[in-house]
Amino acid sequence: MDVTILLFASIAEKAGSRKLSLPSEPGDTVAKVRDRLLERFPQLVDSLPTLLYALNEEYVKEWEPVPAGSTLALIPPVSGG
Amino acid sequence: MDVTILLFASIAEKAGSRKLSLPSEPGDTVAKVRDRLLERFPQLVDSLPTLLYALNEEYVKEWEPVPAGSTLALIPPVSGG
Amino acid sequence: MLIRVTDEVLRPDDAVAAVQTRASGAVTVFLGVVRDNNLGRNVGHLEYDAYPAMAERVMREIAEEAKARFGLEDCAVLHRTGRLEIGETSLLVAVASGHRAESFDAGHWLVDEIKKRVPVWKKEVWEDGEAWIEGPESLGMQQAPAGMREV
Amino acid sequence: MLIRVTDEVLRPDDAVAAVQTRASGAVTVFLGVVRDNNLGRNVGHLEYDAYPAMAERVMREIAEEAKARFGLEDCAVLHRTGRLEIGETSLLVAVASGHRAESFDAGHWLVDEIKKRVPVWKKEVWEDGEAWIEGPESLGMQQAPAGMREV
Repeated sequence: MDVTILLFASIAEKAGSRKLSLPSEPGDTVAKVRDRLLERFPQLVDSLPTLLYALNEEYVKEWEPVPAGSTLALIPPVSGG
Repeated sequence: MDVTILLFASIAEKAGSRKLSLPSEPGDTVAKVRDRLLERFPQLVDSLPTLLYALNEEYVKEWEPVPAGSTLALIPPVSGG
Repeated sequence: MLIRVTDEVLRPDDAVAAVQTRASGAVTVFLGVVRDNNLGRNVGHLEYDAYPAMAERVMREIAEEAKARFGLEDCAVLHRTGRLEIGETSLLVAVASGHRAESFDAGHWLVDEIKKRVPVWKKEVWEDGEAWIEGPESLGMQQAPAGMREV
Repeated sequence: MLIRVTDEVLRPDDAVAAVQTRASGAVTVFLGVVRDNNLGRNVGHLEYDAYPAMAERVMREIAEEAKARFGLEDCAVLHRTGRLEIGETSLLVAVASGHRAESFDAGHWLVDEIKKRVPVWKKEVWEDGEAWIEGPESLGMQQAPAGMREV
């Protein structure tokens, strides 16, 4: 099963994509999935220092596990309002 | 010339009047006009401690002069909003 | 600067439209509304009396002071008079500014000053009686006793 | 509790109607509006991107927290997405409470939290370019560097 990746705003523009799938691997964490995504989109590396992550619509830390079938969103600094 | 007196809210209800005239007298101050009004409406005496006064639509102190032709309003504690 | 004492219904959309400018990033609107209880009593409705000419004059003074003090784009103050039912809006304040902090601060300050200074009065009407409310925040409550002693 | 991410026009009257109860004496409404300048640049228009499902979830969390923390009657949070012109409302917050102090405090707190936590992003479009804004108040700006070091 895959992990669904959602990209927004500046991240989506840099990647040229808003939604994609990555194959899930045993022991996946947010950081591991993110690193596999970076291999595909190295242009995202500059965005990392301020990036947050949401797993199934909730903020998570980078060491948290990512089960197969989850949706992982990369969240650049928000600027609503 | 007269002084026009305006009464509002609880004061108007107690006096049974919202607007009346009193003859002006030389040397009139807010307090003097107020005291002549009290002779006519002694039921207003309990309201005095918290009463404010407006002369021609501006708050004034009790010692300020009241020229003939002015409008003096008795202002009980406001409760707008 | 929209300043009005009126017996007509007050609508937030109208006040927002009146204050907004192209440089406004934040608009704060405050509605004082008639609630069904006060100090433990069930309120049936309210009746507002006002000294309209002076009320508008004082509302304008307060609005001008707020505009200068908080660097506002614009502000509006409207007060309704007459009989108001539960849920109706008695006071409507709108403040437009560049950023949000000053619009919240100015809105709060405006309502505080209005409650102290504007010659408007409410009567509460209950099932079994009625009473004119003498606002605890009114200038009269805070200053008159001292003023009386000076005379 | 009205919570919505939408590409439709936001109207204060609708938000007020949604939050008001018979026990509400005060309603505070905040509108974040598109202004014609930011950090010295002339803004032509804004484009808002959002993660709608998560944005509504986080807005609801913040609203529930505000309701409990400030003892509110109710509150509403609406955020618009898509292209917004100067003067249009991007964020609409409404708070109903018994008295005014908590409605102003809650309104201000809600907007602060929304700007930190809700996954919505604005792009500024100028005559000669455009840029996604990374909000200085965002959680990401405050916490991510520390979080990165922990990994």
